[in-house]
Amino acid sequence: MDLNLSDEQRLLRESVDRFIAETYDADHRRRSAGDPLGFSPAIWKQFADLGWLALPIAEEYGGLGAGAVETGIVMEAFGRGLVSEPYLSTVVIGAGLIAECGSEAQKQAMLPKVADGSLRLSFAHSERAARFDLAKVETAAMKVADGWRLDGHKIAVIDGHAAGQIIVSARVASDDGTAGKLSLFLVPAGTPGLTLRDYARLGGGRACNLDLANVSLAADALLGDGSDALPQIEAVVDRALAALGAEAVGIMQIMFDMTLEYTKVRQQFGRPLSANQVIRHRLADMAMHCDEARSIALRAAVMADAEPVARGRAASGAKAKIGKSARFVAEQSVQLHGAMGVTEELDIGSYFKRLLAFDTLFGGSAHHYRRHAALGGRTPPHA
Amino acid sequence: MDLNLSDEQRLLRESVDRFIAETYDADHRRRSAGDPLGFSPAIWKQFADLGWLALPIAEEYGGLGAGAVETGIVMEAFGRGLVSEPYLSTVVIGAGLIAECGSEAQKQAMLPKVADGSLRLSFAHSERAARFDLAKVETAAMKVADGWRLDGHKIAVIDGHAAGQIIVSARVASDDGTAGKLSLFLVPAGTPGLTLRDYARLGGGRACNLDLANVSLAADALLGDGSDALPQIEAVVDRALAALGAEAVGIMQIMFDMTLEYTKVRQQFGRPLSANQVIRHRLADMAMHCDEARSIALRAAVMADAEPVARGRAASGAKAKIGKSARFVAEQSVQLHGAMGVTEELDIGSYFKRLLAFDTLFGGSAHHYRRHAALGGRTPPHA
Amino acid sequence: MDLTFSAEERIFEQEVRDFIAQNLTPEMKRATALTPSVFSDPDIGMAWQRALHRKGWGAPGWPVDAGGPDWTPAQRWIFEAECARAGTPNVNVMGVKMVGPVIIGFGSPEQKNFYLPRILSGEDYWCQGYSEPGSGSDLASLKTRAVRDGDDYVINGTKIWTTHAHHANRMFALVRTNDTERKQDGISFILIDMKSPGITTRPILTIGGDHEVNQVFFDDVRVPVVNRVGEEGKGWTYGKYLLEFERGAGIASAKLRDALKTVSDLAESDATGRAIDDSDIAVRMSEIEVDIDTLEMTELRVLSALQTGQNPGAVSSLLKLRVSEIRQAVTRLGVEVIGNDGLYVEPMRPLYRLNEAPGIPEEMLPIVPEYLNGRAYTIFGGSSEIQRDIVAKMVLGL
Amino acid sequence: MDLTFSAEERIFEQEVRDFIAQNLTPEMKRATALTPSVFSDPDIGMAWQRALHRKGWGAPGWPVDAGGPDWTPAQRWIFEAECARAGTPNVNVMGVKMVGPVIIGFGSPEQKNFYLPRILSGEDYWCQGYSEPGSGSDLASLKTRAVRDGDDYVINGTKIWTTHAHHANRMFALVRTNDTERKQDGISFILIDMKSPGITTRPILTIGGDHEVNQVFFDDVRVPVVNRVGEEGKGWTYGKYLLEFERGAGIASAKLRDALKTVSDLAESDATGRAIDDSDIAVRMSEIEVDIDTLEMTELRVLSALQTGQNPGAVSSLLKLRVSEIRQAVTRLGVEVIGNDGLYVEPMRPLYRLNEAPGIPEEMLPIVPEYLNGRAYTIFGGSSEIQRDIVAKMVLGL
Repeated sequence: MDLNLSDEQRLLRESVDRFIAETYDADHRRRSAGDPLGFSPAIWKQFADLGWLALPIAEEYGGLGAGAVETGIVMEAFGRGLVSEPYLSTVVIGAGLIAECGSEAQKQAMLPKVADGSLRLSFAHSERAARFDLAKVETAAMKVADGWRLDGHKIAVIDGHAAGQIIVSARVASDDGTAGKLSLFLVPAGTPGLTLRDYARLGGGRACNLDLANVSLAADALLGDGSDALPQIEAVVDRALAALGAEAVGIMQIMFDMTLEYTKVRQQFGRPLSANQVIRHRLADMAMHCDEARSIALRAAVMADAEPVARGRAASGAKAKIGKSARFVAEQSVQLHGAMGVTEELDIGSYFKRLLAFDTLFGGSAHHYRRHAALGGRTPPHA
Repeated sequence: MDLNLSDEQRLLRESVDRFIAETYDADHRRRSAGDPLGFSPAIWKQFADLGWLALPIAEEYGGLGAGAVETGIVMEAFGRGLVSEPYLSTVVIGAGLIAECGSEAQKQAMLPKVADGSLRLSFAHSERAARFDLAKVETAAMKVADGWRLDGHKIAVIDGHAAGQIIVSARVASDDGTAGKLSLFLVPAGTPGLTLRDYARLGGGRACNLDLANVSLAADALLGDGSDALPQIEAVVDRALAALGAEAVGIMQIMFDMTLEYTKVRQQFGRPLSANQVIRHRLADMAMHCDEARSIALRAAVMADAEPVARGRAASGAKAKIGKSARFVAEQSVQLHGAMGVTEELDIGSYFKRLLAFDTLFGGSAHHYRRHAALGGRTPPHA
Repeated sequence: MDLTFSAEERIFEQEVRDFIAQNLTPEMKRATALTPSVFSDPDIGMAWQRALHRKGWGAPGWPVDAGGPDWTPAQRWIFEAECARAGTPNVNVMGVKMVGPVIIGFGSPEQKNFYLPRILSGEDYWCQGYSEPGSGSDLASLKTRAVRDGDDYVINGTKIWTTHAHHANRMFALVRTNDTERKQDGISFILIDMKSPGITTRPILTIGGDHEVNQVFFDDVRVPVVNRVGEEGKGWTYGKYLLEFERGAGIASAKLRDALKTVSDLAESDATGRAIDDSDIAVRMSEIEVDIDTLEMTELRVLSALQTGQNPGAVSSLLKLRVSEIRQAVTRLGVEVIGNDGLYVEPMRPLYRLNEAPGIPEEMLPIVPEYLNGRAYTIFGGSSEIQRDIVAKMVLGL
Repeated sequence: MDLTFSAEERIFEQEVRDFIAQNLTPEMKRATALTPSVFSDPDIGMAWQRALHRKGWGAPGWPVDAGGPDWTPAQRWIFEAECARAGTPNVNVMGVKMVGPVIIGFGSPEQKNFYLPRILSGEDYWCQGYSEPGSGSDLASLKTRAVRDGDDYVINGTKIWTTHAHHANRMFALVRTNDTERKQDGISFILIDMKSPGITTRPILTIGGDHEVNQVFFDDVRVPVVNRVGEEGKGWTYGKYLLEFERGAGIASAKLRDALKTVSDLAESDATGRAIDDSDIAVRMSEIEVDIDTLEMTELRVLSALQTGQNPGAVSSLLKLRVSEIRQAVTRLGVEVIGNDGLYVEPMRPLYRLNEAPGIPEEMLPIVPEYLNGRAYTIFGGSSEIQRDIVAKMVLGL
């Protein structure tokens, strides 16, 4: 039992903290907000050089073989910097899906490229009618003579515009007409029939809606052997939840720090805001929420490779709890910044939007408390 | 559109307020807490003399033909006095069920006796496995040659020990073995096979568990014509919810008043508690909750005779909302009274328990918000 | 005691409905629905003001001799409720509900004759110059200074959070005309032509991406002394009167019900994958609906008291707090209802004039900006913290 | 970074389990489960203390030379977790965890030799004399006075909220020995034999109907001066030391998990009509479980820091607040789980010695009293309001 950082983890933290502090200031964010790409390829290259893109990839594929705790260290700092580079999409989710589902050849072909920064990935899974039900996919894949044909609509495809390969989930039509297995397909950017509608994403970065109309793919576009991919998707999304939780912790902490400082400096009625007992207690509660979020995010990371029920409960528990805590810290940070908090003039507004996006991604607190209960055998999953 | 009290209503309020102020002091409560009867027959007689037992009973049966607003006026004052006389059981629920379901002969026989104080009633409906589902009844009624036979177990029968007649709900076994209709039976106190296990009730008064083992009843024990009584039970329970809401408002208001006064008087660290901004804001919130509870309780009363969906949504909305508000006011009243609040030495503890019992009766906030949603067509009732 | 309206009131209700049916165009309705702010753009809002004025309903709260329609409290209720249900635009409240009553109460005959008709007709569009950078909820600390020079005041300083200053041709402002021991005593209430030389306006984008508020700078701006309302140094009193004028006239439940219906309709649509089938969302919808029912009953209790000439008392002071909280709850539920589509950001404004179809169903567009902008409900006009201080002091006597 | 224990620690864990299996009788377990209070009655608690003492585990937190078992932080964690899981009685914390450390830190050699073995063996049962009527969270305002008379102090005054004063043979108390400018400076820490003439005890029933606390009156009670711990006028310092001693050693998550399991078992039983099938109850169960997971992680973070000699820092100061809130949430959920059966009041105590079967399933009996008594969690030992004041000042530097 030891929750102290190892020496390597401490070094990683110092390195990423330093990089973020030096690179991601408000000026950088303002520049990249207007950028149609939404992130900087030069910085992506630096990530590669610093080894961060290789972190969770197995050593045999050019990675460093690190785990969710290390990903969390990186993501927490990324939260503080409001980093918009497609790290989660590419390294945590994309590479994660390939590692979980891919054939040996696919892993060999792609994972080293992720690690060296030459391949970015995106996961196209959500559909409007599915809300946050990972099993609900209507996009259809049909086996054809020379490969596959995909048809369907995806929404909220994070970083889709920046990806060399988009991993698209689809139901493989079964011979007897029943709903088929959930499978994953590698769809190269620019494939005919693939239409991206790109947009600015709440809280920074970009996302897109994706139409697949008669998209033809080669036979080896299927990721893995064609067995149902839902368990692997759940495993990877659980790791994404842990990573997002760490990112949220970074944001919460900096919002709290900024708010604490602001209430000490800002004068009203002849004394600092922080002289008000109501505000002092609110800040105490915010500090508590930040600390709780830190604990439960760490738990999700430490449990990221546990058996599916324990892993899923830890991940959903963390998403749900951090969602609640983040909402409190974010809303109170804006509230205590007063009118300036509800403008685009201060960073606090940017952080606020990023936490709102966090709460939305993969479903909010209610959804994940329900999953936590269902995985614990307490209620039917549909309730 | 007029929510002002009429002159008659104002007079009623003054009369019941005065009576409560003069009769129900802490001494009275301490005496009656040790009393195995749990209420005073002499006071019951006074209720009759003052006309309160006749209030909602139709004029043709010796009543005054008043409505839920008048009942609410009485119940609010009763809440302030922590009245333990079986008013809700007898006048609101018991007489209500007879008025809704009874034959002309049954109404003639019983309602005047309720109005003159010579008959007290109780409703035995809840069963342990049913929780708060009004439709879930396993107690069985079998038609036999000379009448009926009842078997089953009831819990939380409010004021059962004080009733001349207990109205027992049961399923009438149908000939084809399917679950039969829900019916109501009049079971006189002391009927062989009827066992009462009497106990002190949380927050004052008494209740009992009730075993029916081979209880034989005459043919005219069936209330009404044997059609399914669920709609009538729901109507009467909705009126009970409105009445309970008014009672809760009375309790919340007095708890708030006592707490406001206490925080002004009680000194800590050299100044009154009420000098603390956190406590001032808490009191402001308590005041708001009291006022909101008052509004929504009034709405349930005004809607008590509306069509079933509107009536049910108003009643469940009020129960749910007042449940939340009452919990806040009750818990904060105890909190702000400090250590003395968590003893049996102050009235605040007695009021606290009564509000806890209020929250339990007929189901808590979650149950009633769900019913509100379901009646609005929003979710299946079982969700 | 009952909740139904009288026969006369029902006739009036029908008149309001007929008026709305004849005057509310589909464009106005759509523009209102697609405005993620409580303030309609002037092209929409003032078109509606002109229609109201033609009917004689340009200023429901004003006395008859100033051009008001002489409605009972119940009539005002019915009017507001029907407008909310139909989704009519908001008019220039800074004119009709704010500066208008102050001019009526304290203005000179010349001011009344000049300004009031122009408010009614929609010829003038007003903004409010109260807050300053650094003043926050401590309004009396304001520093914008008006120095007497002959028949003019010369104004220097800056105002902030000035809603629609970029649309307005007039501003009413609180300015410091004297340094007094009690800060409140040196403040005057002044009417400013926004075209005066020396006024510049800087836009401030809200967190939801809307241009609604501004910072306004005054650089040796000359305003005739006759543009001062009432006495010099009494501006604080007039400002407070304005708040009291609004008191008891608050009818927020109808708008909230309409806002909740928008969210509820979305939740029941396939566009959100029928979010309503999520029991959490269904139950929270009920929670908010009951909160609105509660608010409505409180408003009706106040209205009943007003109808019979009683003082509604403390209860109305508690309403602002709840109204802002319920508004925020509605907007928050909206965000959860639209799920992943809430990640979509539409930077263009106004939303009702987009050149191409957006990436999400149109009716979802205002949802996230409304939530974001709505964080201001508990800040502007005296933060909720200040409101609770006031309730403790004024209502509870602490 | 991992959550698993080492091989040695797992061997220790097994030793604890074996010990519990051999020494925790079914009667002790049942009595503990049926005690709606955090304090076990002495007949149960002291039987367990004696068993622990036989094993050398009578005072886990004490140094070895005082009779402690010399455990690492991880071993203490494992011990507390296993005890919570098994449902062992609580021992006399006022002895083992409160006065014991003060005597160890500041007592005379004679005091150590006399008192410490009697605490370990369970021969002495202690109560704490801190609060007074009117003092509340402002402890330093205490008025009970000890006046020097030869070799004795003569004590007059009264203490309140004295847990188990009716069971205890000894009390440690803060008394005023001097009137000083700074109230804290005139306070001394004194050990009182409860059989001394002049002491009377008045029971105070808690809101849940339990006799747990008392008011204790002192009427010319003579206490030898040698019973004072440390210096005269330094009592406040020793009292604060006691709080710091406890800091970082808090292991509450295991007990909370056990308490939640009790509620969860009830919710899954037919006795509650399977309350767990109510989605609201299932989800709230998960919310609380995650809160406990969170707390456990925080405790383990503190433990990890302590293991490597680091200062856990601010984090432990936040724990009391959350622990008391989570406890209250568990007891509240319990009340909702048992539904209508929560209306049943059982006035007799102790619940594990009822003469006849109660009207509701036995395991439900403590549920409502636990909720009621549990309102004190946010009051006793410094109210949550005071705790937040302290966090703001000490942790946030405000």
